[in-house]
Amino acid sequence: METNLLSLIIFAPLAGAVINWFVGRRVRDERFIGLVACGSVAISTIVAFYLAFNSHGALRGEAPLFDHIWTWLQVGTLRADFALAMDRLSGTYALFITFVGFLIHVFAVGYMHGEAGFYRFFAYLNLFMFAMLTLVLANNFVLMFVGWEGVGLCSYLLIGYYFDKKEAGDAAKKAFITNRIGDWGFILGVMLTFYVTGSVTFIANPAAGETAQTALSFFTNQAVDPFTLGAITAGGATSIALLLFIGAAGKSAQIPLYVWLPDAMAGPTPVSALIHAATMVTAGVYMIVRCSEIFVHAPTAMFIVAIVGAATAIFAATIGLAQNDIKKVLAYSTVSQLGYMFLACGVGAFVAAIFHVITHAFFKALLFLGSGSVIHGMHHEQDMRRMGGLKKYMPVTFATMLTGWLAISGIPIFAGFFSKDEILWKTWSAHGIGSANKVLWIVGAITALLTAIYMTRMMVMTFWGKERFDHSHVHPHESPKTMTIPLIVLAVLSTVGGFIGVPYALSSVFTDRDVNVIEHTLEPAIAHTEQAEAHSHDEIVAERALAVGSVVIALIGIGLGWTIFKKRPTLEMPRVLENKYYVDEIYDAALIRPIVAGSREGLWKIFDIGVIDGVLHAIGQAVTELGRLGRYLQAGFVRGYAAIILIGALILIGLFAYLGMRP
Amino acid sequence: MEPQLSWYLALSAVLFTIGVTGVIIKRNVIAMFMCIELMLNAVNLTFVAFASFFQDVTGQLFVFIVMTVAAAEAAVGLGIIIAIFRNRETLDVDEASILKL
Amino acid sequence: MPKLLTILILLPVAGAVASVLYGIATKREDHHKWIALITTTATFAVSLLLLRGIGASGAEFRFEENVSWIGAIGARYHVAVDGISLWLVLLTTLLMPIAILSSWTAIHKRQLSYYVFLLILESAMIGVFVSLDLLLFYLFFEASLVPMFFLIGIWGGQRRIYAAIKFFIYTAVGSLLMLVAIIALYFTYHTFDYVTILQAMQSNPLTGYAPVWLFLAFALAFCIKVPVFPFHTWLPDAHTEAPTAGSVILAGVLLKMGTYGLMRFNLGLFPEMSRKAAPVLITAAVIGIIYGALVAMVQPDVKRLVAYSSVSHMGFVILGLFSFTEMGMQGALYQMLNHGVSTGALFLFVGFIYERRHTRMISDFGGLATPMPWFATLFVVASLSSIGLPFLNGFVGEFLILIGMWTSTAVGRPWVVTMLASTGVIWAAVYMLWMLQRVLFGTTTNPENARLRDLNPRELGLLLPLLFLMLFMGVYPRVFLDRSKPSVVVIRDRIMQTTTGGSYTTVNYNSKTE
Amino acid sequence: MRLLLAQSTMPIINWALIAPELIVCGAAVLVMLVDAFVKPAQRWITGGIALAGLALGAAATIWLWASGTASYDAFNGMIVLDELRLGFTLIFLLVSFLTLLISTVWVEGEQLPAGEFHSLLMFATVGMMLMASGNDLVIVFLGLEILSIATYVMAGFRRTDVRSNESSLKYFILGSFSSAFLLYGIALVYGATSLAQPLPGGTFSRIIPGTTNIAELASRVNDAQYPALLFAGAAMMLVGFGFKIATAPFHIWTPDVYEGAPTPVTAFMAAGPKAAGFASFIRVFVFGLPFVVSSYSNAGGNLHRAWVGALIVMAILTMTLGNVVAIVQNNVKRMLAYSSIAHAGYALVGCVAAGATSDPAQRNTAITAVMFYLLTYAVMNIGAFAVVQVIARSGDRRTSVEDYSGIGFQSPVLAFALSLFMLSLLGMPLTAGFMGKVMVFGAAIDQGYFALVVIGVLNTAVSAYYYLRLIIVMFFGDRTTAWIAPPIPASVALALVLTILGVLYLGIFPGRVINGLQTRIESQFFTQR
Amino acid sequence: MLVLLFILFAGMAIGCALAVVAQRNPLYSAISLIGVFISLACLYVMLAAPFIAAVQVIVYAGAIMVLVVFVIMLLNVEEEAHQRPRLKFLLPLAIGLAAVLIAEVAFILVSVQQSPVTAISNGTDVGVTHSIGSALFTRYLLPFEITSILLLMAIVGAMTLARRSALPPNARVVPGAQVLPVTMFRDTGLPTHDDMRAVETDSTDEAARLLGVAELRDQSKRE
Repeated sequence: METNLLSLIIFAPLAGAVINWFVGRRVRDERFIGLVACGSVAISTIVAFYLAFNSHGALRGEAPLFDHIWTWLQVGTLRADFALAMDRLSGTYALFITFVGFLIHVFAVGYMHGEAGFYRFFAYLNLFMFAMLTLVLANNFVLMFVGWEGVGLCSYLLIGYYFDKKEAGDAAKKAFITNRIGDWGFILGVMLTFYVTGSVTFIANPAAGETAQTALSFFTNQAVDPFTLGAITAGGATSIALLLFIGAAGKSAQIPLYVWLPDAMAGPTPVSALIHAATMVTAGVYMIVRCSEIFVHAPTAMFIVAIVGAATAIFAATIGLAQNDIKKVLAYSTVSQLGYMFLACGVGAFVAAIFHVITHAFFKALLFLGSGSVIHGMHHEQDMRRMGGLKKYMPVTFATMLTGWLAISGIPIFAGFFSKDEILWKTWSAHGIGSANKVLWIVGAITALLTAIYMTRMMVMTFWGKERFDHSHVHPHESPKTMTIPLIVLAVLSTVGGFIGVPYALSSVFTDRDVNVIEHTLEPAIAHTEQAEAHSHDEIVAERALAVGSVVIALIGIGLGWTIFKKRPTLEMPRVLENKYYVDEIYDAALIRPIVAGSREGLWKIFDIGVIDGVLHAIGQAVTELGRLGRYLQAGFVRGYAAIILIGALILIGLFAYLGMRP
Repeated sequence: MEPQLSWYLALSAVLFTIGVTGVIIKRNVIAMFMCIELMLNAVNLTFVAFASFFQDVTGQLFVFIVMTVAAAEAAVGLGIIIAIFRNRETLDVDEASILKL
Repeated sequence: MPKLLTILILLPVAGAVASVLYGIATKREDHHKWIALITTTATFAVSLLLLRGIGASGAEFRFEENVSWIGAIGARYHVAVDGISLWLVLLTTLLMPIAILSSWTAIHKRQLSYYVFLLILESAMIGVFVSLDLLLFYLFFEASLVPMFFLIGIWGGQRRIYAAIKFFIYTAVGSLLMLVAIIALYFTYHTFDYVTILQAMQSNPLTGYAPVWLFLAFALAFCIKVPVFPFHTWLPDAHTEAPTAGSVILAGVLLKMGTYGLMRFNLGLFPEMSRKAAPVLITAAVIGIIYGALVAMVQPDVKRLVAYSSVSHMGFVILGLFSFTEMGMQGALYQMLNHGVSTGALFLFVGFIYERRHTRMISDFGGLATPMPWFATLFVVASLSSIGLPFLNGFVGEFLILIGMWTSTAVGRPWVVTMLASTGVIWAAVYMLWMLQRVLFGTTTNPENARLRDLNPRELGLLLPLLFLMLFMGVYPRVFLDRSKPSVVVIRDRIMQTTTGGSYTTVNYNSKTE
Repeated sequence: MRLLLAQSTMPIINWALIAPELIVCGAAVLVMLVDAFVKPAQRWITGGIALAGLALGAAATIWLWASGTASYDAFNGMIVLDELRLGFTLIFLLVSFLTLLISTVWVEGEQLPAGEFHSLLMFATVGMMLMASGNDLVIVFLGLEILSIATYVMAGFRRTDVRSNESSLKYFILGSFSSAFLLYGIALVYGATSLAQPLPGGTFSRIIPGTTNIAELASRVNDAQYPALLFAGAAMMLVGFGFKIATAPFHIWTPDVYEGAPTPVTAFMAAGPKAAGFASFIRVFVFGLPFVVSSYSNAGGNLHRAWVGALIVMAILTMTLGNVVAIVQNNVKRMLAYSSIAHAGYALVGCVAAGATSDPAQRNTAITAVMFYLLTYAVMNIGAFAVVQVIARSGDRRTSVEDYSGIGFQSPVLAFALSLFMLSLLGMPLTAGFMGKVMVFGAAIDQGYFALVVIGVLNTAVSAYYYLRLIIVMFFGDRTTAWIAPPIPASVALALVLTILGVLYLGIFPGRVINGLQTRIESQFFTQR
Repeated sequence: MLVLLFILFAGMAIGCALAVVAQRNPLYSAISLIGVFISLACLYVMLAAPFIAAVQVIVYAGAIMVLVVFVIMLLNVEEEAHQRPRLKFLLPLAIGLAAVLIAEVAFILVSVQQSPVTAISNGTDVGVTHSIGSALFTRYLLPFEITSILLLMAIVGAMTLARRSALPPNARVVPGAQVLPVTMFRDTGLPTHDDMRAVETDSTDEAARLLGVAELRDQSKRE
């Protein structure tokens, strides 16, 4: 069904950005700018909710909503429109993006108070909302790529917001280039998809006269690729899936492209909350789920996704253990949680992935904002070793972050518990990949343990213990309302948000109705792996057991963290962890330096100047030398000239005579 | 027997060659000039020889014209020689070699 | 407008003559830029009339003028535009006023001759794009060398003489061989007329080794002009040493002569040879893309960096041309325009800071964003369009080229080519952002940089059209693509329909790459 | 028998046919007379008379062209009337006209005898015209000698200048040396082309004497009595003409003589005598020793193959040597001398085409191409030398390249004019040189000499270096020493205007001229009287 | 009989020709050249060309050679003996080339020899004055007239070149540009020709002396 309100969702923030950029820079009035920014996002939020939940909304009705704005590219057989589609998946996504985004905007108004580049910041932030929503609502790969690159650009701009700080600039550059590597894979995936399916559209829009067969629906009746390595280069679904996964890995900070995310913390904290925790980094997950139709036909790709996800999860968690910068801890925790989501995708639990995305958006945004509040109160101090005992100074922040902590650690009734538990269970119960799923489950479980530990460490170092900062300079204080209110809202959400996805196994304890809302919402939009959703008895038992197990794990983690760090908050952590396994250094030494040096010395100096120009100059020299030789014919002596003429004459006569004598 | 045509041709060829050689090895301008005259005379011999063997007047007329040309060349050539001698006080052609390379 | 094209060609010349007369009459030096500006703007206005004539239908030539020029050797004055040349003409006429505005204050000495040369150059460039008579084309093609030679040599940088000679001789060598080929074609078909030759070729095609040599001669000339790796070394020198306007026009228009020539003459006249040569040229293009980017990355001189980036971008154009798919060739044409706009703009930015600081070394800059915010912003935008960010022009061209290449049948493993070529997009981000980082961001270390003034209205004004185009071409390319489609399709079909050789049917979907 | 002889060969006198020669000759004599009787102050009158004479001559030529349709000859086949002659005659007249324009003021400035100079120039013109119009080797030889002797004197005209002396000395010695070769060649051809007819029933055979008439020559090539002599003679004539048109290795005199001679004379020598050499070369070889159809076994075929082959080699050598050596020159006149060698090579490419073809139409096209090329070369070359002369000042003092440094914007007229001529010599489009090259190379390609043409264009690329060098020196650098812009005399200015317009006209709208020069010599051999 | 005469005169001609080349003193060369002319005249007589023979003696030996000898006397040149030998390689080269030339000519003459033998019918009147005259004024009228132009022009040229002070006395001579290459002035402190003062002289040597660059000029002559 065609509705032009959809475009309002994306264009409202764009308008906000434009207004802030051109008008805001003139009227340097924070209230105006803040109003424009938050207002525009608020509009899209309202519209999003309306379109989602009205009588035949995207999340209630069966038919997705379409908005065909204009035909963008139409060359040969390629047709890529500027067309939006809001089905259940993108609808869900749009909802929490707009909502969380709105909250973070509000928070930022307080946080960025008094900044010189206030207007710039909010222009970028609105622009980001535009790009993100475009990414989500796009109805074809190419437009999705527009948003995909757009969010990359915005994160580049926002990370580099303090452009006069070198590390900010470096981080921004690093983020953009790393994302570019991912985008390379993504765009290639798109091309291969087009090559194979002849279309780049997601959902056929009858109104725009599109054929029923789209890039996704093309696969529904294709055979599933074999579960072999050979499938990777076969140019089929597996190849597509892997190429797309490269893109996802870049955007969602998976091994080996995760390195940009921790550095991205150089940006202002709201940015970290919005872009690098809640929304942009989950775009990879969204894309995979959007293309689930392709992925389920590519078991090899799925397996690789799962492995990478699990590896990232545990890898980042270990690093997170040892960080002292409060934002770095959260950053690595984000990477780790993203790993979880990819693990979920990898084992075919797409719904669980989305579920975790949402809950994660809530509590991680909460944690980031809380840390922002802390940093704000500590006069931009980020090192936890110089904090401690803050709970009496900023009670609201403490209370809200407490919920976030419990949520991420996986304590029941908190949002994190359900989603994480779902993922672990789906991993455990996944089949088709031999016994590897058990290994994956163990990895996930250990990650959960580590998560609990380092989050506890963070909380302890920040809020408990004795105050390690000197009171002469630092006067901790609670943040203003604009900041605390979003915190509270998010705290509530991360407390109750989990109940949209209570699995049958747990809900059946109390009621017989299946209350797994999210699953029912997303079912139609997601491709199905073959295992059916049969709530057989022993499965339910197993799931419950696992749930209990994960609770135990969480509790153990918290306990460990408490016992270890309560007494010695500033405990020295292993150096290798503190230095993030020296990954950056390795990249630098193994890739960047060789390439740069090779290009400068080898390609430019030696080949370009040396060889190519050398050859040219050699030719020129040769001609000139020839000239030098030639001019020595001209010795200046008449007799010599006569002799030369005579020689020429003799040669001519000889030639002619020879030819003449020939019979 | 009588002298054949080819004898005369051979003789003129020899004279021509001697003239050519002279032009190359003589250093005195006037001497070179005389060698050129020698070459012209060799050619004249060829003409006359052909003319008389063909009983044709053309060749002899050619000789006639060649002589005129030789005279003209002599006049101009000697004029040039005198002019250059005024500036250089020498007739050595090898001295006249500032225009080179 | 019957004589529109002739007017277009002669208008700048008229301006030049007027300028000379004015200079002789009054010894004033400082009014010529006005004359030049008015003339070029008028030319642009006139050239806009071309748009009316060319809709999205039909590939035939419009605004055709075909009169005998040299009866003795059957050379004709045959000019016309189709969907391909239309945009290149417009690009030329658009860039000229901008170039003149860019040298408004930069050029102090010998303004008269400077602007006269610019105007003559414009005529030559327009002539190249509209002439359909081979001899006429060659005439304009070569004639465009001379003014550029003077522009580089007189108003250029330190190594200007070396650059000028290199530019001239390098390009002349190639085009002279093309002249031989043109004459050979003349004695084969007894006409210089492109259209007539095309028709004649249908009935009696070239045989034996003739097409090979002719193709090579044409290709060499154009590949040097483009330039295709490894003929590119004249370009960094010429671009770097030329005055800003010169660089803008070099990058914006002169390079397009090469790609235009390849498209119009090599692909048009020798379809089968083009197919045979495609693998070679595609290889060269891919090498050029990566090589140019890598070398650009390590340039200490901003202008050189942009110059090498041109090598990389033109590689994309060649790639698209020789993919022999509609997408690829449309993308190639589009990329020509994009490159003209984006790289032209980049050279303008370099010119601005050079005018202020009289250096182009990256190391001399840093933190320019603080003193000159507008400059920084627009510079970033231009760089992003050159990187190929979606919704800016660069993306459309590169995406079409790459997807065209992947679906191409010109080479055995198109996907390998595409994968390699598309790394160029990554490299572009690397060198551009690195450069921006070092020039714009960070703290202003050098006190001289701290005092720099931001763009003045003139500079903003001459940038705006380009920036607008970057955005517009990015979000609504149909305006351009629809008009060029028929002409491109004609050329493509001629290549594909020639039966001999491997099977060149269009891509069959649902089939997987080998 | 004697009577028979007398009657059979009554002179066929047709003054109209040699009207141009007569007019120019008369003008020359008139110049001398006037010069003898006017006061030194009014010497310029002689220049005026000379110009008028040349103009009249041109008028007569055009009249001949308009009146005479078919090509026919007079004076017992001594003089021929065809487009080849007329076209070249016009070129010669143009060259002399321009040379006069640039030299009259110069002569006065150098305090040289104007009358003698002008009359000599006129006589030289007559010589050139005879070389083009002669249909008999004797006329060709005489014309060549008149031209040579006149130019010997003109080269040494600045008697007090040692360079002038030396150049005229070298020119004289080498010139007469090579013309001796030419003469020997003529003699051998004369002997060789005799025919032996066996007498009825006798051991002896009656002999038809040899000929020097080019048309008869062509008819006898195949069954000459002494083919060997014919070959040797042809070779030696090739030496003689090669010397005149300065093809390697007979170019050796050119640089020295051109450098030493007074600049206007150099301009004349580079344009006129070269063209004359080509005229008589085409006359003698292309029409005298033509491509004899279906005769590749016997003498005619062999001979044709021999001289065409030799010509190809000479063309390549000439182009390459001229261009390559010109690169390393530092004296502008010398540089232009080498460039003139190179251009002779380009023109030879056209001659190769003219000689190689058997089809009269194609041959005519090729000959026209050569004529057109020489015309363009004459125009741009004289223009260039005019500028050089103005810049060199009295006594040819400033002729080294560094003398031109940075004068570009200090005397813009001269500099831009010179640049235009340089670009034209280089063969850039829109200039005469380009069209000339297109014509000759086209003719060669038509005959399938691709390699030759490719070498030609590569040479053009090489030549770009030294032509551009002058432009670079003038414009791209700044002058260190002081520069006083030299005055441009009115006549020289006129010459410059004419040449510039000519270069542009021939470069942009050459069609008319090409059609005008188009030769229509249909017959394989000439009609014999 | 005729053969003997031929051998005699041919021998004389070749001998004198060799002498022309071999003699160091141009005067002797001139004398021996006259010898060549006379022996050629005799051969002409043998070839039944009496008129040409006469003209040969009168014009060549008489007029031209006298002019040459006159010039030699006028310029009283020193013998080559006093001059430093130079370009020695030219002598063997020339002789070698001469050998080649002879060889080629012989090669050609062989073929002439092979051609059908032909008779000389004596008693022909081709060579006599009458026939030459009639031919000269009928068939060869035009060349004959042209020779007059040639001679006229030769007179003009010779006069122009040779007359001593055709210009107003003491022509203006600027040695910097005339004799001495500019490069020679670079290393010396002397002014280059651009701004060199002009001097009034007869000959360049004198000019060089006046300007104090005589020794430089001698160097340039020596090298």
